[in-house]
Amino acid sequence: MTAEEASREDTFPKLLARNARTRGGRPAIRHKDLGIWQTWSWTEVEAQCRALAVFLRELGVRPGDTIAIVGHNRPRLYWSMMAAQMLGAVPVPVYADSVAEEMAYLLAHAEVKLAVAQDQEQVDKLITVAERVPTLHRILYDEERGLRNYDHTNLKPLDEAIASGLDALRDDPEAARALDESIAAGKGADLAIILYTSGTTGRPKGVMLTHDNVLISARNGCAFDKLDETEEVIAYLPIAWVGDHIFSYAQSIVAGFCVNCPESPDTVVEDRREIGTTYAFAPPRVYENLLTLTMVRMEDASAPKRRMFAFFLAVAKRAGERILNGEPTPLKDRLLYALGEALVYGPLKNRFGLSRVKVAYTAGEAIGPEIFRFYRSLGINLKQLYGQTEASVYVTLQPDGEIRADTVGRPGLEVEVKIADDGEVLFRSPGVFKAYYKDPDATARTKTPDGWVHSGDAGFFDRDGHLKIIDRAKDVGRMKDGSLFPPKYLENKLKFYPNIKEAVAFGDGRDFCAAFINIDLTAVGNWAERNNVVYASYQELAAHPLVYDMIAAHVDEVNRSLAVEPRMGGAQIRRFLVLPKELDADDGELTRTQKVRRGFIAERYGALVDALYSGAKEADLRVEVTFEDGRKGVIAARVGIRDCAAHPVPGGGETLEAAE
Amino acid sequence: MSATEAREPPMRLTATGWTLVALAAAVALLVVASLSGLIAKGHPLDTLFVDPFRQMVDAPDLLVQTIWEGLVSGVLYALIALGFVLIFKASGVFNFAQGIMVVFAALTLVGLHEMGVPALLALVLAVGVMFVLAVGVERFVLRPLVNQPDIILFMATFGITYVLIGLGELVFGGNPKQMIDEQLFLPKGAIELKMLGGFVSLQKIDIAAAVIAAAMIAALAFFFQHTRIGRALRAVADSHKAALSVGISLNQIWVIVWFTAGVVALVTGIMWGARSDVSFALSTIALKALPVLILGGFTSVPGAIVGGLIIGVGEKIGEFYWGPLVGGGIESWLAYFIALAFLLFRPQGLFGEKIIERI
Amino acid sequence: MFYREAGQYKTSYAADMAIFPLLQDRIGIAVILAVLFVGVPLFASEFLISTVMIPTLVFSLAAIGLNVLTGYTGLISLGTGAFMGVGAYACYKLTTYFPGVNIIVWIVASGFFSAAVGVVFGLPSLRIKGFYLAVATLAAQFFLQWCFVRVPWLYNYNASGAIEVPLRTLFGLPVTGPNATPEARYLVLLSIVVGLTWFASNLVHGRVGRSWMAVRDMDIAAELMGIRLLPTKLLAFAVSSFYAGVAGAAMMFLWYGGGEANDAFNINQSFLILFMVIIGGLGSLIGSFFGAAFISILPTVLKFGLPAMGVPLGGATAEHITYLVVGGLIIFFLVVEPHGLARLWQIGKQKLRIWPFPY
Amino acid sequence: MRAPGGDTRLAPGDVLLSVEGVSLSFGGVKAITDVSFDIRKGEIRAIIGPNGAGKTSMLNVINGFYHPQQGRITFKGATRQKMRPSVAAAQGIARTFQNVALFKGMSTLDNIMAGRTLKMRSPFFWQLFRHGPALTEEIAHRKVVEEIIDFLEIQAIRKTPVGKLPYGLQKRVELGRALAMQPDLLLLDEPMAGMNLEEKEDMSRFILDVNNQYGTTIALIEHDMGVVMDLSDRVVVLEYGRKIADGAPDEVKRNKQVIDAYLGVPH
Repeated sequence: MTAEEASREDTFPKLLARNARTRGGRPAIRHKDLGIWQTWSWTEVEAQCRALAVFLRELGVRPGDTIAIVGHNRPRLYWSMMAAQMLGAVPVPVYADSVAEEMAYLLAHAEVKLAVAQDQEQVDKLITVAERVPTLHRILYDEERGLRNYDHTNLKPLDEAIASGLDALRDDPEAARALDESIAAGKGADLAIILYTSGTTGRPKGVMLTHDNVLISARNGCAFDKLDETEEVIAYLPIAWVGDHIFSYAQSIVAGFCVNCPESPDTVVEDRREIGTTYAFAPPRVYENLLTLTMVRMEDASAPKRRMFAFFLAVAKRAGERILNGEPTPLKDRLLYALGEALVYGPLKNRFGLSRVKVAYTAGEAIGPEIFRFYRSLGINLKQLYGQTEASVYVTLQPDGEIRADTVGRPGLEVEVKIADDGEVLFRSPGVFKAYYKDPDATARTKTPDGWVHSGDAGFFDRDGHLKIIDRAKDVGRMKDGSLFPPKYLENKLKFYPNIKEAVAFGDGRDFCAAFINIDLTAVGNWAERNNVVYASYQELAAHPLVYDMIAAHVDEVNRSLAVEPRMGGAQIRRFLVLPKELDADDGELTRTQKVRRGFIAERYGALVDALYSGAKEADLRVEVTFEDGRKGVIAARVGIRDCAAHPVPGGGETLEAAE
Repeated sequence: MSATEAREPPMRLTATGWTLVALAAAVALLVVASLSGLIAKGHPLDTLFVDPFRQMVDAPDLLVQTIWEGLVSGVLYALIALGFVLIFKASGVFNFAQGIMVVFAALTLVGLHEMGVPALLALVLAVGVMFVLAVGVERFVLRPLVNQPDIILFMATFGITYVLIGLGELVFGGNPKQMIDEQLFLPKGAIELKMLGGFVSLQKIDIAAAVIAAAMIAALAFFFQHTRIGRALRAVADSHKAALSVGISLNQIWVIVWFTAGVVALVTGIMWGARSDVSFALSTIALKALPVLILGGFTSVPGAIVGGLIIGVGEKIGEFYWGPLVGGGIESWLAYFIALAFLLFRPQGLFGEKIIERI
Repeated sequence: MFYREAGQYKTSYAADMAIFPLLQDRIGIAVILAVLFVGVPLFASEFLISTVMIPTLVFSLAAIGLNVLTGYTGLISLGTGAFMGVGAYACYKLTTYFPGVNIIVWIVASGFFSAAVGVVFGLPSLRIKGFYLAVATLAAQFFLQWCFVRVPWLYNYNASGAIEVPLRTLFGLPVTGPNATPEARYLVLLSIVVGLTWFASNLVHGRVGRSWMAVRDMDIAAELMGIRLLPTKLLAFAVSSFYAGVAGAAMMFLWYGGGEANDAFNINQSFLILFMVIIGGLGSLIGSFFGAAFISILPTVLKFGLPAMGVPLGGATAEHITYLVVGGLIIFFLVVEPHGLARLWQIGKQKLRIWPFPY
Repeated sequence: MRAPGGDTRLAPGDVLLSVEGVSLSFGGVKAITDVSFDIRKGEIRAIIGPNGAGKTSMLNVINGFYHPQQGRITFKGATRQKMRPSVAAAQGIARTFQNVALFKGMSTLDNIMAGRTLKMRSPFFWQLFRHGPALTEEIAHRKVVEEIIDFLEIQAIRKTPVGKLPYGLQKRVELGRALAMQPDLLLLDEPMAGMNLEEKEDMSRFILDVNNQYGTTIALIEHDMGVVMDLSDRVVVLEYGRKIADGAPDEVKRNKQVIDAYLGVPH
């Protein structure tokens, strides 16, 4: 990227214009709608966005105004973001599944003037929270279904809006000129978007990102993986999440590649297969589920097929990664691998819809080494990155050929990273956010005057300068004996086992570590079938002694691995129990991005925690739950507790010191 | 059977009525025309529509003779149709093999006798073979194919046909055989009746056939009305559950039904074999039973009998009086056209019960 | 296993509704066509071509025809053989009267004649259903068969009563008559079959096919949705008979090269075709080909198989055993896979698509 | 998908269909005896009554499947004593069935496409080639059908053979097939029979949406009184083939005869 290019197209509207000029005919965005992939070229997209912008302008949207965007990934919602940016206004994407309460707070805090909603569901939510958001006076919607009979004084379908915008552009050259001016007026330093982070604690904070922030990070990201206009990505992650904003919006516009919106959330896998994405992103959870599903299915395959499958997976484990990394590999393995590609890997990738993947990323949480290696050994270039909303995603990522399961790679282009004395990771980059919206204190706490940002994560650089994250800095506690207690680290180690869906570790200020376990119904249920364990409900299955035995085995392995790791030996899990219910975002036990809210859980299940440390063999639990249809109910259960042996710790810890 | 049927009685009646009226009118017209000499002798219309009737009037003895012939072959048709109806009622199977079973049964009987088995013992053995056949069919065809679409079962009976032909010829040889009538004490020769200024000759065997057929039908009727199994069979025709409640397994019922049909086939085979000779050429004639079925309805025993007689008489008369006009041999299809004609007015057959279509 | 669906997305309904939406399938078809059009004529022996390929193609055509009627519209017909005959004779007459016109034109055109006849015999389907209709179609079978024998005009008063296929050429090459090479006849036939198959698949995938299947699956619902039953059924009869007719003509002119038509188009032929359709799979075009191939290869297999089993070739016993085996196979197939070979094919394909997963 | 253009002369509230003194019997057995009522354009009209009250027979009479011995039926101003079902369909009467009557051998898509048959005109010749008019027509109607699929939220089962679908979804597909005819009058025969609570709620929502999105007039038979009371504008009650009450839901609910005849009888 040359300097003057940057200065010429320093905002997304300008980049869009460039795309329309230079690659106007190429597909910009597709949407599986009415059974086929409706496609819009860059020229068409620009026309649509301009029209919408003109309409918004007539509505009185002015530079600096905030516009809420609520719904799943839909072309028109992305266009609304662009239209807003064309006017110098600031889009504020909102999680489609956020409940009215969260939405009310967020919209009020962001003082949105206008909201763009996907469908009736979102419109209804907006209407219910409307009186708590004094500034909100207009709602536009994408899908008309069911809204026909609503009072349309403050309500308008997007297609009408765009249509009237098009008319305006056609009839009134003034409108076009005004729009061009406001686009030209945009500068890189202008605010591009406000993304609210679903903080694990407290109210969400609005991260303000400028065009420069997003644009430069996006451009660096593309440069890092040599992404070009031929890529295909599938946009299925929440639009309010920085990942989606970079991968499905910013980078698409920067590199000029095509974004594909799935037909509905439950057809994503199918749609991904149809499109065959070349540039993929997914949180570890997605890859885990995919792998679990694969293994579960193969369990039911015929014996010879199972053996064949296992054999070639072994080959892949042996040779796959070496071949992918271009390391020398014995000819025999290469041949076997080629055969495996035809018989297993190829078809698998096809089923996953990852056949054409050039690079796939996982981030947000640590991914299980086995899972990670599995995908790489199939020849899928899966990599990890470490990022944050505050950094416009990129902090560190793994360069091709330097892939490790347990690290998150080197600092990205133009990114500086350093480790504070307390182990916290700090970074500085062009992508670093401007400030938290209307929250100077928080900003001050997070961002130093000279631009360093406290990531809030604890970690260290290993010998080859790869960053390794162990946990949230504030969560890394100390036990009575003073040894480190990194709960997330433990939980991830546990979650690497397909049978374990979630884990919550305790131990801060205690004598020893203990954990809640959440079994994975798919995996364990299937295991139960094969070992003809009969159960009537999740609760019954979770309480089954055989299940406990199985989990105990997993925990023991974790302990063994902990024993040999630097400064982790003390954190071995001595007691655990299996929760009778699945941790659920609707009960506030998980965040919207499916991270466990440890503190909340600790008090919600206080009785169990006490039991863990009182040495009791079992404990009673009564807890209220929310069912999918919103009804409330109560789960009552007697939960058993197991003890686990600790493994001897060889005197260690050199690695860590060596790195610092 | 058909929706139209159920929901517009008025229309059907009018339609039928009108057609009949039209026919009557046409006939009357022709008669009048010909008598009044409007249509000369030899005029196509005359030869086609008037002359045959004139012949009937002129030579009533021939007419009676023809009708008798018709009745006799009608009885045989009826017997085949009967076996078919039994099976269709109880197992819903369109048993294409019924015709072949007739030949196969006869062939077994004669064949065994040729091998030196005394006639009566051969008869018993033949019955036994039909039982084995019934069991085999139930075990290897019906049981595996239970709950399959009708057409599949139909094709299966087509398969059975092939097997029986192959088996029969393999064991007893393919060449035509003489029925062992006197060994079975079946009468020979004919009775000459002098009537209507002519002679009508009745083959004794034919009379016997009629009598035996009547006897067998009576026996069957008794079997169905007054025996537990018979009632079970009737029940199964209505609903399989009902049958089970009587305490007989479906499989047993199938065996019994196919066995009964087999016995009927044997008797038919004997009668028929006594009139012509025993070979698989008969099987094509056995197809004549099918129009009888449309006429009588697949599920009605009386229908099969009456239908058989109508078809028998109808085609004999047709062949005798009209056949020559078109070069003869019309027996091969006339039966079907007679049946079709009836069908257009009663889609469910003469005795088939009317079904009200529900949705 | 070979399927790589990732990246095969449809951006238009035309693409989404294509008969072969998957690239791999299109490749497969292309290969098959290449083999049939180039590979077979170049490398296959005359024996293979004339005893396997040509019969298979002819039967496929007839089977497709019957499948339209029975598989797609749910109307059982036992008259296919006769409709084939109509085609054969029509073609014979046409080429006798207009020797100048290319024979291929007449082979195809003769389909229209049998279509017309088919419609006439389809009329009863308004009032009668199921096996009643099946038996009704026997009327067509026997009546037409009778005509083939009794109307000498049809076979140009040949003493033999047979069709004598004249020499006809295409681009100077003889394609019919004694000195037409198997290759030539095969290629002509193949082109006709490919063309007609394409038409058939277009029909069944469009409005017409949907109304046929609607009538088949739930005629009342279909009627209440405005699908008029009689026209729909008659169209099915017409199309079906058209294919049968062309098949018949092709059979006479490109395969038999003349002969005693009456045998070729008798009731057994009708049953044989019905059997192909069922073995192949009701309501599946590809199934029609499987069924046809199976039936035309079977005799050859037995011809070489039986001696292997120690049965003297040609002897009567061989013929009887053939009957036995065929009958047995019919039943066996129905028991193993009532939905026919097409279903097996479908399952296999699905397995390949989801490979390595079992489901 | 636009509202059916079928009949512009009638304004909402006008009588769309009226049944006058209709009696129907099958060989002596009386199914319906002298029943009269009317259906107004744009309303949801419920027909309720104990089992065997002749509700389904009534629908069958309305769409010409049964032909009453006495009585007249006036639809969109045209009076007729009896007509063929296909004609009724052509005039804009669509219908779903008590026990789903889908085309089992066909996919969801094809089932709904079949609902468009009446509106498809392209000549047979082009059907042979699946090009030109045939293809354009096919595509045009596919669009309409996709709108319906979208409307009923059955995208995921678009290409599944309906035989494989759970009962609730089958009912939905059947509704879709009826909608594809863009009828002026939609007859629903127990649309929620055998559904669980959730499915019933969905179905009710769809029925209401159909009614106010496309302004389709709906006559429905339903046993679940709750549903009937929520959905319908007016209710007619049959018992043993006779009409015993007719009016707004709550007045019908209060009607003594009805309470004895229907609500009294447990189902």
